[in-house]
Amino acid sequence: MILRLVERTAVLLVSLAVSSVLVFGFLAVLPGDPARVALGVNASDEAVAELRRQFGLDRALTTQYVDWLTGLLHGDFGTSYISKAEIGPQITDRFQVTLWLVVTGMVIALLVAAPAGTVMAARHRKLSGLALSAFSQVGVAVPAFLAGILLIMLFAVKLGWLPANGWTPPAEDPGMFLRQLILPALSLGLVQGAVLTRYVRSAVLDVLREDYLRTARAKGLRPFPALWRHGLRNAAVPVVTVLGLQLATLLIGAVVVERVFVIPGLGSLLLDGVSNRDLLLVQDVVMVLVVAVLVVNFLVDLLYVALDPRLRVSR
Amino acid sequence: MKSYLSPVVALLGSVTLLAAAACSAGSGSSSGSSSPGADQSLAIGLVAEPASLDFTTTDGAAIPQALLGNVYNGLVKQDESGKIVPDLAKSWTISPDRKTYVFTLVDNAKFTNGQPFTADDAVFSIERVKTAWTTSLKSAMDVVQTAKAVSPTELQVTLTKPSNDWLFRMTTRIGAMFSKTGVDKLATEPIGTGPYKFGSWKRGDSIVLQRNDAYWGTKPHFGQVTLKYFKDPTALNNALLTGTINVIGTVQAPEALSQFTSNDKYQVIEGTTNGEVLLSFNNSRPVLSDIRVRSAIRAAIDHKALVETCWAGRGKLIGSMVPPTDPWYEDLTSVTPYDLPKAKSLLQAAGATGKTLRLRLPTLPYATSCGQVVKSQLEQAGLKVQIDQLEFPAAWLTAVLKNADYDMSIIAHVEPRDLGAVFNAKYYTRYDDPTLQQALAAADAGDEATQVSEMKKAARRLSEQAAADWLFLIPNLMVADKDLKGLPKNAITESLDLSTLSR
Amino acid sequence: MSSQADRQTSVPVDAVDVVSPADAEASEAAPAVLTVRGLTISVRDLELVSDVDLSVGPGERVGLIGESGSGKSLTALGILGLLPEDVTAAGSVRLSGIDHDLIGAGERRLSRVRGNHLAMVFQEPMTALNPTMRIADQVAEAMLVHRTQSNRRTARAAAVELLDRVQLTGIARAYPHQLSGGQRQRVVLAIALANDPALLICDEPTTALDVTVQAMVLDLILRGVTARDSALLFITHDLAVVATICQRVLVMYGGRVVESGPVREVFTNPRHRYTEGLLAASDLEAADSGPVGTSEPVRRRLPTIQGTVPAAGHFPDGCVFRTRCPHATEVCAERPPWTGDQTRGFACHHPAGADDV
Amino acid sequence: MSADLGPVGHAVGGRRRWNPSLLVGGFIVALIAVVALVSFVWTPYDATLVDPAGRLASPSWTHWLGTDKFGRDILSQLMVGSRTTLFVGLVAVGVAAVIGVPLGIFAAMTRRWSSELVMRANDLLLAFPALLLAIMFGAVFGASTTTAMVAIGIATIPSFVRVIRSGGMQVMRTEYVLAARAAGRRPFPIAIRHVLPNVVSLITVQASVSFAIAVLAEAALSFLGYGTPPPTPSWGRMLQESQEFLFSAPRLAVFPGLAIAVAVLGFNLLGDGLRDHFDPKLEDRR
Amino acid sequence: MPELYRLPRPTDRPPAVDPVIKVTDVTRDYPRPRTSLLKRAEVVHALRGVSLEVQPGERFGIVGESGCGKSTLLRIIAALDRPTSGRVVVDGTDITRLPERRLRFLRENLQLVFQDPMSSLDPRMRVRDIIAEPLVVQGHPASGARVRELLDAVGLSADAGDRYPHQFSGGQRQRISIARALAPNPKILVADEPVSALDVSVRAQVLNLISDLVDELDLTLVFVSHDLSVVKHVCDRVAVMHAGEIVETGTTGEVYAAPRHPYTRRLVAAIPTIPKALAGATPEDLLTPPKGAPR
Repeated sequence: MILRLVERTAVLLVSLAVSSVLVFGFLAVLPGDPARVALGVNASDEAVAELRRQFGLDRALTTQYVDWLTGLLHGDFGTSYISKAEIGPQITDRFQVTLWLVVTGMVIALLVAAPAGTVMAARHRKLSGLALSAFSQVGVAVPAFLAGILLIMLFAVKLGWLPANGWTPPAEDPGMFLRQLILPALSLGLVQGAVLTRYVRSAVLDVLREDYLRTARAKGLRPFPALWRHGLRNAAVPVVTVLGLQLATLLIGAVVVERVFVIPGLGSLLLDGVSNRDLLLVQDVVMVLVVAVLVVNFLVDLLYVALDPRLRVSR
Repeated sequence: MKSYLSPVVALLGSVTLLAAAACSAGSGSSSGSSSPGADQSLAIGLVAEPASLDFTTTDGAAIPQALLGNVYNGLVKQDESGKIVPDLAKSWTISPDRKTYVFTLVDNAKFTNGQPFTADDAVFSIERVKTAWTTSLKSAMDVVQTAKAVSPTELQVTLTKPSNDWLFRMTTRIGAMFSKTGVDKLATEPIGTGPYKFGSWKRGDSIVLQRNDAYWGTKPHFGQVTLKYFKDPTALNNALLTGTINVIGTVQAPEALSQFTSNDKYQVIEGTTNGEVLLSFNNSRPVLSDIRVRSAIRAAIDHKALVETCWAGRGKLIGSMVPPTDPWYEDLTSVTPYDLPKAKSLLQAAGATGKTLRLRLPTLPYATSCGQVVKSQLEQAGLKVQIDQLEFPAAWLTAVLKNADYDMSIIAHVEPRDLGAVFNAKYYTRYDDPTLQQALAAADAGDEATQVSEMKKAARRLSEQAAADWLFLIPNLMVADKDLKGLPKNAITESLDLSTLSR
Repeated sequence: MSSQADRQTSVPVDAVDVVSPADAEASEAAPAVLTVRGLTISVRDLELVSDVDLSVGPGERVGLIGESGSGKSLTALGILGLLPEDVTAAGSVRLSGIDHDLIGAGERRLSRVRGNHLAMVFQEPMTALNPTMRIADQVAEAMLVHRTQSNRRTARAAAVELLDRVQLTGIARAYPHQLSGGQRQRVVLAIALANDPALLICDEPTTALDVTVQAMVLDLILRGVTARDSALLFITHDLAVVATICQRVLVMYGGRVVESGPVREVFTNPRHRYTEGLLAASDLEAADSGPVGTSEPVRRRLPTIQGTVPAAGHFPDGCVFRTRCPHATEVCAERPPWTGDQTRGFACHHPAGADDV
Repeated sequence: MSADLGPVGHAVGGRRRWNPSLLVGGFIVALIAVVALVSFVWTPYDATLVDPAGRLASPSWTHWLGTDKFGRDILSQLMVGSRTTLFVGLVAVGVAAVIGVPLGIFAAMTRRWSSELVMRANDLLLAFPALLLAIMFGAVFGASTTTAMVAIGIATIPSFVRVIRSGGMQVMRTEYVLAARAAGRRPFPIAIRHVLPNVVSLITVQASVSFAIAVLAEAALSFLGYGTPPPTPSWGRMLQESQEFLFSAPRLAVFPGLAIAVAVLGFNLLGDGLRDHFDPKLEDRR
Repeated sequence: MPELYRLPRPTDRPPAVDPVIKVTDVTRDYPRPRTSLLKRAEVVHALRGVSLEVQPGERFGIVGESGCGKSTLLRIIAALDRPTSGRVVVDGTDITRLPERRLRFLRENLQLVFQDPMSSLDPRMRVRDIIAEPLVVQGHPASGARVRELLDAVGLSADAGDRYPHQFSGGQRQRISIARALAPNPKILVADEPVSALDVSVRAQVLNLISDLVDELDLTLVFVSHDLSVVKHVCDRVAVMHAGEIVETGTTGEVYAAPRHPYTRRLVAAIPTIPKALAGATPEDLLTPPKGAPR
């Protein structure tokens, strides 16, 4: 158990180190000079060189890398080349926003998927199961932003129940926060829920075929209690994997929904950074995303152990 | 050399200009209620968010749009008709040799850090352009030889040579007045003398401006104005429809206007801007160095159909690089009217039929739209057009603007009075024309009448030489709550003046 | 054969094992614990088990033998009402003390019977237990479901005791993966016996186990049912195991019962040609009676049944064995009638022993 | 001694039924392919021809699905757009399969650190989701359908590697591989002759599902402006361009939206159908 | 039983009584995944010093229960796994340290038949390709005639070559496996639980087939099984394995009739048979080995 933790942590650390090199290296080849973008194209070469010196872009790549990484380790994300603002607080703000959105979306997805997928599996040959199945297929096929646009048209523009877009931090105005959260979280949650439903279905189907479920039935448990008591935890293992992957993908994937709902999340920060060639900002955001994904994977890994006692001790 | 405006700025500004909502109404024309609504607030939806708040080191039109005229004042400003009118300078005189300007300053202006505004601050601000500014715009100040404070309310500026353009440039951000003691944190805490003071900035979302209760002029109606930024035009429309904002500073999806025109809760305002949408040519390319080819392209484009298709028919057709708000405006659309047979024969004569031209478009809505129409129309005349898209700003700036690696492009040049800046041999148009340069030089140095006549000459020359094709002038399209007053019809300056707005 | 005849005379160690005709009649007279009549199991239009009759008396141990595809496991699942989806059962399955037919009964009523009056041990011990639940909890659950223990604590105590009874001590808090196959099968047995069922059905409970472990599990099964006076229906393909543990045996082939009778009688004097062939093919000893160390090839040849077992549902009509039977004639295209009675009979047109007599 | 052959269809996989998912999915995918092929030789109109006079026409006999704001025929655009959709899927799946399948098989066949290394690198790649890679690639190489799809393809590699590896490991545990080794087969021929053919079904399923994901990703990227540039017709861009007409001409969004949904549905159904078709677990058991 | 045509062999078996397989003190350890940071990784001793000799033409049985190491031993003999220590000499050549490319003689002379009729044949290959595979690999001409001949030898009709494995029953598949093993004309046939997964009625057929082929082709047979009665039926000599060690070796008759090692005694006692049962043996009797010293 402890060994696994240590081993996983080691893997996490190595992965982080490698990905930091990858991210830095990739962005080092990004064409477009941030100094020139900031100054304009007709700026003199001396001015550009001076700005490059100020940004520290004239130093050797390894020095830049080491400085960047040292900064990150101390929680110092540096100062944006373009806006001259500290990057750290921006990322913290944006990350919170995205996290709210993504986590709420995933909770909705799970609330949709767990019962729907289970029913689909348990009744996979019956009409109700097939109908749900068809419904989820359609859900999977709808791009999230399209779902968002449709939700806005219906609930915001036509019915006027909820705001069409915008974001208010929860601390500022909890009521507004919730009202503004509902539609974007729904459009993420419904689409991801449809995807997740299919995984829940196949996980439950697999469990339904397991011998131990037959043992449970032979004990006298009725089908649903048998599935509930014996199937769910076992079905959770593959579902948790998918959940982790989805969570990771959504951290950046939410950018589309962020765009539709004008939410200042991490994804839009990245897009802004890219189009402004705000190299350091892009580097930081990408790194934060990668770290987040790796940490999610790490947690998922630990969750397996909680779910599956077979992983706790090696025989 | 002449101190022409940096075209880069113009280009960067093009996105933002579409967002420019208001222009100065002039100091004399105070509008709206004189009893400020203490707690009233207003939210304006705009498109491009500033990358920083410091326009002395960062390019882009979004910063002056938000701050100039609101947080910062200049000595002079432009009114809606394009006339230069007083701001922090109550009046000014020009010496007969047109080289020395003496400004009389207001005596009751104060910076938001509490310091009074004096001629020393003006000198500091003017000299700081030369020393501390890093953007290429600073060259507009090169013509200044000295600036000195004659008294706390009297400023004297001496130029190295006569220049009509200098005073005009003083209406732009170059002329913004800073406090000697308040320039440490320009990027995050701007300090000026304007009717509003900087409140807060939620990056990626909005900028909040608070009424400056110590303002020296007429105090604005709204206690707080929020500038909210929307990347997506549809989201911007939805925000107004659902009451999140009160004004759409610029309509980016003109086709969607119908939902507001048909609704009596809203007013739609349509006027003009400085934004000439150019189908620019690389005049140094073999095919395009032939005037017959350039004229053929102009003749092959049905401008009326084009603006109908790509900007919902809104936008004025202009035949040269002058918007109607400039004193030397003339309608030159008849110089090369739409004439497909003529275009074909011109291309035949030049031997250019079947040639392929690269149309490199920035990733901007109007460019994407118009590009497809241009391609289709030119191909009917016998040219082949290959479209590729370059990410705006970074990729497009490097490839097209800096390296002139293109045949044709489409971009809105939104700087005021940018004719000379855009059409010269060094710029991406690679347009080398001594005749034009002569006319421009004469216009800058002469008196007002000379300036007008020489500029007219220059504009006609450009049109006849087909140095580019002017697709249309971007309209100033705004939508606002019905009861909102003080919205400008035209948007021809860099700033979005919020002080005139009221309910 | 002669050696077997000799052994018949030896005195049985366990009196329970001796089934005289009188005993058989007696158990027939008493109301049977399980009565299956005309059980037919089919998937869509394919009949996998046809018209099976079978009954198990109180405390009786009945074996059901057959090779793969014979339908023996389906028969067990059919009795329990745990057939896979798409597989349907018809006929009648009655359990003494239950006032309704198990076939066609709803889940609610069936679940009251399962694990309570009727329990089952499956073939594959490695997968029969929930990998994420502690052993004792899985045993205790069987009692909690039927409320034979009032609360979790007493149920767990009872579970520990049950586990002791199958010689598993100190593993109550273990997870299944920590146990060997034999240990797991004993856990499954403990679950099955938790509520003292009237009938225990074992479906190939020792097939996946090593022979030494098999001996132990068989012993525990036998002790378990004897102590509770439960009836046992033991399903296997292993003739020797059936012979060791059961009193009566039914031979299945192609989804039908082809022969039934007391173990000794069927195994010493098979009537159906299939039973005969099966016994011959599995009797390695008999073929091995030559002197030790001889390398005479004949010594190693076994009597065989020709051909292969057809796929389930693809047996011929008439006599299901006729395609492999050396004695088959045209008359075998008709389904052979059942000869004999409920406890001793066969279905064959050309029974073995008929010529000998 | 003799042993005659038993009836055909004895064991698992003897005969496989066509399931409805496979039929419907296959039909949709085939339809898209046919439409794409037809569009090379015939469309009702030139899909990129701008006709200002005929803009925003409602569906009629001349324009079955109407025209867009440029007066371009929507049906023609949809037809040509199907090419983009197929191109998108083929590039993304192609990249992922060409790299992922050999890596997966390699990881399945080697047991030492090299396999471990592949899997760790694979996990690391998971940290770069498709959209992130596409944005990064778009920034470096310029936004185009190809760069976006290569990015999506690369992001899809891990799922291929994982699936193929686990399938490959199952094959490696079989006794026929042991028999082949005992006969003297070397690793590479074993990979080609035994492992690859036995994971083909997994590859097909994964490809089909990845195809659907790629189509969705292209739509999302087009929405963000990192997808297919004009004037190449693409369903994603049609949808993006239709936004300002949501109130005045919703059909402009409906048709490409439907096309995307149907295509994704088709590929997903095909994937599901193939999985059921190949999965022995779903075969009826006795 | 049809005649099986034998390929001419370059060198025939030497007349000397050198063992054809000689296993000397072979051990095989597998490292377990570490369970603790402090303790060193545990090691599973799958084989602990196994030695045995198989004489040419002999039928040698290895019997043991699951996990006793018999499959590991077999793989090591077939050079599909490497011992941790010890030596394996096959046909006079030490194979323990030979690289794969120098094992050609072993691949030609030693062939395997496996337990699982489902997994032992590649489902994507036609039967004729399966049977021809060893020939192709070893560069022999894989003629259709040879395949037909092999099919005939194992009692399958010639048209079976065109079909796929799933179209056959378990017993038939085992015949195909045997045909494949015989293809390169090996001297040694190693059978790993070849009948454990078969129905009783089919088991007899396959056992007969193996027996006949071994006699007819003059093969050395190594037969691994958990079932002592089957081994006793097929083999002359048997080694009993338990926990990675050989606990007893002897002729099958001796070991079966008079087991000496306590484990063997337990094993023999636990085997249920019909005669024992009819004689009244209960499961309890199966658990209790006869007391007293071996005769």
